This record gives sequence, C-alpha cells and structure tokens, in this order.
Amino acid sequence: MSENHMTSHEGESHGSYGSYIVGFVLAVILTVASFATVLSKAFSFWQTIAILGVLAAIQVVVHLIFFLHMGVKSLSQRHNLAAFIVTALMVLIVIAGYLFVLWDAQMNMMPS
Amino acid sequence: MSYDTMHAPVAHSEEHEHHQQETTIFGFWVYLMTDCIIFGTLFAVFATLCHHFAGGPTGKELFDIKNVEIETAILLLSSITYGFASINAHKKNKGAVLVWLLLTFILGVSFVTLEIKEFHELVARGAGPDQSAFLSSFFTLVGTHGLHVTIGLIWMFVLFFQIMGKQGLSSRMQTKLTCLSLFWHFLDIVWICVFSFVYLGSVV
Amino acid sequence: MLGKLTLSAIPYDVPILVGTFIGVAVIGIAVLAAVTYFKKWGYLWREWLTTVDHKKLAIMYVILGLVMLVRGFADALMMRTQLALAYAGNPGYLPPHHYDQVFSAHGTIMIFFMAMVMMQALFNFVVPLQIGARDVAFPLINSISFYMTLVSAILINVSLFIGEFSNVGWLGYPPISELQFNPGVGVDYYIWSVQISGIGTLLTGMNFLTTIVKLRAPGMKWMHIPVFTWTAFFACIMILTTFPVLTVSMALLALDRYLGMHFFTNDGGGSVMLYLNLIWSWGHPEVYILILPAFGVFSEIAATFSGKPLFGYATMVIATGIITFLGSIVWVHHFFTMGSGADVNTFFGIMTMFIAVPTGVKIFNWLFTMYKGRVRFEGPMNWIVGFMITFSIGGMTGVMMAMPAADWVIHNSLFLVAHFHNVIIGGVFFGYVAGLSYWFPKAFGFKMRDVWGKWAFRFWFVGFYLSFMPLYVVGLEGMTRRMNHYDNPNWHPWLLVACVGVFVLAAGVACQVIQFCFCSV
Amino acid sequence: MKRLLRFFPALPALMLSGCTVDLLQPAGPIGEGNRDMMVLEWAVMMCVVVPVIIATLIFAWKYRASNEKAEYLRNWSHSNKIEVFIWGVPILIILVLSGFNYWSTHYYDPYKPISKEMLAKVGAPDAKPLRVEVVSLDWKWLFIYPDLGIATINELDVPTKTPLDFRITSDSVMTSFFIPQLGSQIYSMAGMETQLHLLASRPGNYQGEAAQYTGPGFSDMRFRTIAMPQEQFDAWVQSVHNSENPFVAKEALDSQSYPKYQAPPAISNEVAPKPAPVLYFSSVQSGLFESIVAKYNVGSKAHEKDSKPMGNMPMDMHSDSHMAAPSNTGM
Repeated sequence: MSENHMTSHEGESHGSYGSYIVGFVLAVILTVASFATVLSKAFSFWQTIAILGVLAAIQVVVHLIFFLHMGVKSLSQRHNLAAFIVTALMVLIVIAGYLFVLWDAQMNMMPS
Repeated sequence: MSYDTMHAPVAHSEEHEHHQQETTIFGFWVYLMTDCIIFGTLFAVFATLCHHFAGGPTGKELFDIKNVEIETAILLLSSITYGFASINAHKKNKGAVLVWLLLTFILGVSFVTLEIKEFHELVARGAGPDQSAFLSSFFTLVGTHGLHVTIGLIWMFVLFFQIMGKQGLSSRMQTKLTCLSLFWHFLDIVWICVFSFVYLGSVV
Repeated sequence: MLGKLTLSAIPYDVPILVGTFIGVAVIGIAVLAAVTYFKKWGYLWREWLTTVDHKKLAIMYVILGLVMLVRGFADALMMRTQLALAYAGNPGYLPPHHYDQVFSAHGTIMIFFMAMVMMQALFNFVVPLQIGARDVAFPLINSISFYMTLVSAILINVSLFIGEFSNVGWLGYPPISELQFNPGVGVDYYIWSVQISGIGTLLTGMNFLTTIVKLRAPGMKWMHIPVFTWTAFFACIMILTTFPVLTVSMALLALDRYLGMHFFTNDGGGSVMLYLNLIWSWGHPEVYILILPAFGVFSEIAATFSGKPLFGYATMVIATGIITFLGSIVWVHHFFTMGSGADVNTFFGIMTMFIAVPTGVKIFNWLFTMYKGRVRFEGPMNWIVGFMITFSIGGMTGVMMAMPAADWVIHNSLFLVAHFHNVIIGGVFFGYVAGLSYWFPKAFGFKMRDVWGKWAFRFWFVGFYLSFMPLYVVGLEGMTRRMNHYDNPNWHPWLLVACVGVFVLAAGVACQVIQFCFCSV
Repeated sequence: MKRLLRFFPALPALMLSGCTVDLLQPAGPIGEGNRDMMVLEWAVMMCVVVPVIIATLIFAWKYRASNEKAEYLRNWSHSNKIEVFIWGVPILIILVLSGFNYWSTHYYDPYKPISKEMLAKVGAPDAKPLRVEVVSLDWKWLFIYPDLGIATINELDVPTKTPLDFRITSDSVMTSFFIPQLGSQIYSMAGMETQLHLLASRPGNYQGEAAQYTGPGFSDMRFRTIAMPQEQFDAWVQSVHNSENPFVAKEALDSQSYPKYQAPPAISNEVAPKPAPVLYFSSVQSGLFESIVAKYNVGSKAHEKDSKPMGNMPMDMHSDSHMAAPSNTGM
C-alpha cells in the first residue's frame, strides 16, 4: 500500500495529540459547567434540566468528533454516521414516546 | 476474494486487508449502536420511573455529588489516555501504547471501584434496588454502565498481554485496539448522560 | 442447583405430555442410531455442526423452522379442539393450567422459533448470493446466532417435559408474570428462551447489515440491490433498533423476579404501563421485521413468474423504508384501551393507518407486475395470489383496528386474533413458504416436485378461511381471546367450523413436510 | 350491518338461529359509536380491497402463460401515471379516515362524560349520572355504588338512560373491563384508577367480561350486566337492603371483611377454579375503593423498616407526581 494512502487514511480517522487535547479541554469545560449549573442552584428546576440537556448534547457531539472521529470525509465514516443517526433517532423515539405516553397516562390515572 | 479482483494485483492483499478491517470496524460500530439503544431504553425507563419513590429515599437524599465528580474526572482522563494509546498504536510505538494502556486500565479500575463502593454504601443504608422503582432503575442503569466498563477492562487486560507478546502491533491487533477505543469512548458518552440526567438531574 | 426445578417438576400425570415425551424419545433414539449405523458422525460434525457456511446454516435453520412449525401447530390443534369441546359446562380436555401454557407456547414458538427462524434461513441463503458476497461478514458469529436460536428452541421444548412453560401469553405481561402471581418456573423458561433467541437474532441483524453495506460486489450501487436484499436490509435495521428493547424488557422482568426489583410490580412504584410500552415498541416492529422479507420474496417471485421486471422498483424500496420508519412509532395501538388520553391515541392511531399507504402501494406494484405479463402458475406463484387476496383482507381489518374508537371494542377479542393470523399466515407464512420453494433449487441443485406444494397451498388457503373467518365473527360477538371454556351458544357453531379449519390446515402442514422430506417424489 | 355479515360466506345459514352479534347490535350510544366507526372503516376499506381482489383474479387469469392472445409487455415496469394513482388514492383515503379517527377518538373518549347530545338522543336530557366503582379481583368483579352505599359481586345492575360513571381499579393482576353491548373497554390496573363512561339505552341482560387474560380463572371471570328502567332499579336497590334476599351477604363490606372476598379461590392444576357466585352487600364502608387504590401506592419496605430518615421527606413539586394523593395519606 502506498505511503500516501496510509497517511491520508490515518489523518482522517485516528486523530492527533492536538485533537485529543482540544476535545478533552472542551469536555472538561462542559462538564464543569453542568456541575456548576446544578450546584449553584441559580436556575429553576426546568431551566436546570434544559441547560443540562443542552450541555450534555454538546458534549456528546464533542466526544463523537474528537474521540470517536466521526465525520463525513470517507465512505466508512459516512456509513458510521448514518448508523449513528438512525440509532439516535430510535433513542429519541423511545425516550420521547415513553414520556409522552406515560406522562399522559399517569395524568389520566391519578386517583381522584 | 472475488470482489477485489478489479483492483491492481500489487495493491490486492493490502487493499483486501484494509477492506476487512473496515468491515470489522463497521460491524463493531453496529454492535455499539445496539448497545446505545439498550442504554437509551434504560434511560427511558429511568425517566419514567425516576419519581416513583414509593415512600423510599429520593435521589436528593442519596447521591453524593463529590463522588460523581471524581468518577467523571477519572473517566474523562481515561478517555484521553486511551486516545494517546491509539495514536501511538498507529505510529507502531509499542512501548508507549503499553504505558498509555496501563494508565487507562488503572483509571478504569479506580472508576469501577468507586462505583462498587457507592453501590455498597447505598445498599448498606437500606437503599438497595429492591426498595422502589426509582432505585431499581437507578441501579440497573448505572450498573449496566459499570458492567460495560468492567468488560472493557477485561478486554483491555487481554489486549495488553497480546500486544506485549508475539503479535505486537499487527494489523489484527490494530483493528482490535480500534474497536476497544470505540467501545471505551462510547462508554464515556453514556457516562455524560448518566451524570447529567441521573445524578445531577436527581439533585436539582 | 437447578433452583426451583425438582424431580417433581416432571409431569408424569399428564398423559398428553408423557405420550409426546415417549414419541420424541423414540424418534430421537432412532435418529441417533441411524447416524451411528451409517457411520455419519464424523461427516455430521465436520460438514454440518461446525460449519460456518451460510448456505449450510440456512438449511439447518429451515430444518429447525419446520420442526418448530409442527410443534407450534400441534398447540394450535389442541387449542381449537379444546374450544370446540369446552362448551356449556363441558370442561374440555385441557384444564386452564395446561391450556394457558399451550397458547403461550404457541405464540412464542410460532414467532420466535418458526417465523424468525425461517426468516433467518432466507437471509442466510439469499442475501450473500444476491449481492455477490462469498459469505456473510462474520461467518463465525453467524454460526453462533444459529446455535443461540437452537439452544433457546431446545429450552422452550424442555419446558414441556421438565417443569412447565409460561402460562401468561407470548408477551408475558406483568404483573401476572411477576413472582407474586407466578412463582413457578414457567416464566423463567420464557424469559431465558426469548432472551437468548433475541440476542441471536440481534447478532444476525448486525451480521447481515454489515454484509449488505460492506460486502456488495463491486459496481453494485444501492439502487441496483435486488428487492429481497433491500427488504432484508430494512428488516436488519429494525432488528438492530428494536431487539435491544426486547433485551432490556426481558432483563428488567428477570430482575424483578430474581432480585426483587420493582419495575413492573404492583407495589414499590412499579409500572405495568411501562412494560406495555417497552414490549410493544419491540413487538410491533417485530411483525414488520417478519413481513418485510416476505414482501421481498413476493417481489422476486412476482417478477420471475410474470416474465417481467418488477413494476416500480424505486417505489418498492421507498415504501419499504417508510414502513420501517412508521413501524417504529405506532406501538401504542396495541393498548388503546390502557386509558391514555385522546391525543395520544389519535396520534398513534393515525400513524398506524398511514402504514396502510406504503403497504397498499406494494400490493399495487405486484398487481401491475402481473399486468400484461406471462404468468406461470408454478408453486410459488400460487402462494402470491393467495397472499394478495388474504393480505388485503388482513390489511382491511388492520385499518379497522387502527381507529381507537373501533379498537375499544375489538381489542383482545378473537377478532384481533383473526386479524393477526390473517396477516401473519396470509403474509409472512405464505411468503416464506413461497421463498423456500422458489430458492430450493439453489440450495440442492434440483427443483422440488410441485404437486405436494400445490396441495399444501390449497389446504392452507381453504383452511385459513375456514379457521379464521369464524373467529372474526365470534370476535364481533364479544368473545375474548385466551378463553378456556365458554357457555355462549352463539359462539359454539363458529368454533366448530374453526376446528374443522385447523384440521384442513394440518393437512397443509403434512403436505409441506412430505414435500420437504421427500422433495423429488 | 347485514351487508357486513354477508361478507363472511357461511354466515347467513348460521345466522338463522337468530343470535345476537354483540358488537353490531349495541345497547347504548357508546357502543353505537364504536360500531359506526367499525362499519365506516370497513365500508371505506372495501372500496379498495374488493377492486384489488378482483383485479388480482382477473390479471392472474387473463395474463396466464397459456393465454397467448393477451398482450405481453416484456420490459414494462414503470409508469408515472400509475405511480401517482397508487400513492395518491391510499393517501387520500387514509387522510379521510384520519379525520374520522381524530373526531371519534375525542368524541367517544372513555374519560369523557356522556355528552348532552347522546342523552338527548336517548330521551333523557337531564339524567343524573350514577357512579360505580369497579374492582377486578382474582377472578371476580366487585362493583361498589358509592352513592347508594351498596355493592355487588359479579353482577352489575344499572338503570337505563342514566349515564354510568365507572372508576376502575384492580386489586390483583391487570385486566380489562368490558361490556361488549354497551361499548368501549378499559384496563384495570392495581394502584391506578381508570375511568369509563357508558350508557344503556334499553333494558337487557348483557354479557360483561374480563377482556385481558388473568390466569386460571379467567374464563369464568364474567358478570351479567342487567340494565332496567329507573323504577325497577330503585326496587332492586330496595331488595339489596332486604335481609331475606338470598343473594345478600350477612355482613357489611368493610376493611375487615374485604380481604375474605378479595382472596382468590383455591386453584389446582387439574380443574378450573370455581366461578364466584353473585353476592350483594347492603352496606359498604365509604372510601373502600380509594383505600384499595392507595394500598399499592404507599410505603415501601424501606419506609416501614426505617421510617426516620425518609418518613419526614418533603414532597417537593416534582417528586412522586404519579402517586401524590394517596402517599400523602399514608405518611
């Protein structure tokens, strides 16, 4: 296999010290922000939950890009990404669906 | 294999090997996705049961956020140490790979130890998984994550000795290291959701 | 060591079981003796039991599926004869304790060990050949999937002779499947066999998705993939997205039973409604996992025997994709009567109805594939014509049940039972049988004689209408499913007709077994 | 309705005996609504299904291989016109049905009290609703009439032309409360309370059943629903207070006597458990139903064993939304 091919392959899916460190720093900042949000008690219940959700979502994306090397450059990356999107969709359906159905049912069935 | 005959004969075997690697990694990724749905479902279960205390203790009373902070720090660190191991693996730098792997392993073991300690304390306080639906779903979700970390550690242990041995950093071992790296970083992602929604969400 | 199992768990006192056990033992010993006599152990071990070849695994899947078909069918015969007898004070010959296990085993076996097994047989056989791969992506894992399925099938049959099987239906709804109401071993057998076979199926799904994505012959672009492989692809996606949910629900039920947790118990804050959501968000996609490959088979067969390309290939693929997506967001239609609010029910009801659109499109596609063709009525083509008629009726009753206001009275009735047999027999089963006889020559190098296959079709077609149309009627007369005896005089004649029907179906099964065992006769 | 029956080929012969098809001959506006929706959908779907079946048979016959005269388009596999038709028509049909779906699900919602419109239709515009509390047990049904202070087992007596407000729970496994001729069913689940609103428009003796499998006694877990005019119903209520009535229990139904009636019958593997006989109670402890619902919602083992750290736990706004009311009473 040509040297050229090897490096291009490496470059796109294995990361470098730099990218890992960038990812790590971002992750630390986001984590600290999450803990700080809760421990500072500066926000109301639903606000806190919303902030936690947003921070967690961003951090998941950070991990996916910097640690799991997700991207759209090569064919195999695109395959992985497609698999991930389908999965994320299913997870969303399950979580949102259960909460939608069960919250509604519990409202209905709360003993009067 | 027939599907490779179109390529130039020189590149054939490497090309083939590369293809095989890609297939294996994709297969492993698909497995991870199913695991992701398992965790997603457990999160959904937790979300629906997280207020079913049945007169038992609430998360606010039980959870020790200090402990969670330490666990999170350990996992995040182990993520980057594993990352350095895989960078070195691609540079065929065997010694460095082993050192970073060892470091990751130690961090992983301390994470699992902390978690076991936490579970033990909860059960000792009378807040075991059989006390309420909330605790059942908490123990199951966090326990499943812990179980995955433990399996990852066993795998890492085996890989460590395989790399030390004759195989070194062969392309087969590289593939395995890549799969384990996906697994390890994936567990980190799950942990983000665990600390955000299970621990922090419960003490809000 | 065996936990709750003791020697007393062997049911010496039930003549049906003892008879079956002796029969199985005699046949088993005969087979083993024959293998020894002909000195085939080495061959069997090297060429079959340890094989990782997808074609041989496919053949083993077919054999397992046929055995399980006969096993599950025996349950059906017992249920129908019981209901024909157990009328107006007559308790019939199956007491509830036994009858309840029979219907639970029938459902579990037919779905997990007949339909899923046949589906995996078709996947194994057809997919690598259609996309020009030498084997699946992970042949060893493929063999492991088969053995997991086999082990769980054995487990479910062991329960026949040692202990008991679950008596709470094929989905094991809590709280009746909880330890409090069901301290026996039956539900444990159920949990383990479903769990193991579910994980086996999950591995199959991973394997085939990887195969289809990564191992296609060079030049085979996505829109060149044969339709069966497309349906297999979407079925794999559904397997991968929903079987983990099954794994979780079985695991949580097991945790409830073994570690005293409170996921689905009455007390301790458990929620039955959560289990309904969990199991059906697997259970509904499951029926699409089963039917999609059958649709794929029909597409291949309709084109071949009409002497024309499939009408609307792209439409077919798109429709399959839409079904895959919609199939994941309709699970609540299995419990419109749970007490959800009107908005929840409406949402899931309308989503369910919309599945009829892509499904209808497919039916039209097959119709226009026949249009202006040269239709040859060989065995497989019979099944597809039978399918199009039967499945249309099943689809109609399905849409009827998708409307909550109608479902509130037919939920859990025999109308429902008739509906899902209408689509599962008329769709899934007809499809798999057609597929097996269509691709049989690829496995064995010669064609099966069509005679037995055609008779099998005639018996199945007539038998189906005889057995299940009466169930629609008794459903409308308010008969619920899973009844062991009854005293309503209106129901009795219909259940007699259904009983006759099931014996006609039995003739169909017999023809099929003959066809497969003596395929060149 | 008759047309629907004709759809099943063997039906007319069997129908001669004059039996009732419960779901098609309902005895109340809810049941009629269910029936109308079913028949409507059936009729709409028939417009598609019948042509498809006929076309299948015609195409299969006309284009059979031996018919050399028929046109043969060897490569024809696409037509935009047909594509538009086969997607468009089903979508239109389903859109129409979705409209009915939305309307009927809301209009006949089991939680919605019987509407003025339905009452006017049966000729009782000002009828006051009768409350009935339903408890499903192993394997019998307990009906409590909180306003009348009486209760029955396995027999539901109701006045006609009166809205019936059911509150339903279970003191055992989950099942479904269903009177086919009156309409909609709904699940009964322990620790939860579901609601159902029905109305009987004419007198009759209707089958009532458990529509969800409940174990060995399931087949006999049935009750008669006797709908009668208001005067007769009042007379029946009087008869429940008459101690000479052989159906009336000697004791009141209260928290002391309840466990006796709640206990399941003895079961064996060989025979079905005996069905529970009809029984009336002339007096019922008030709040019995609420306490049955509440008993699954209060106190875990942790709570009983070690009530000190958790007993005084503050119930903040988001804790325990599901079981707020009863668990407060328990603490």
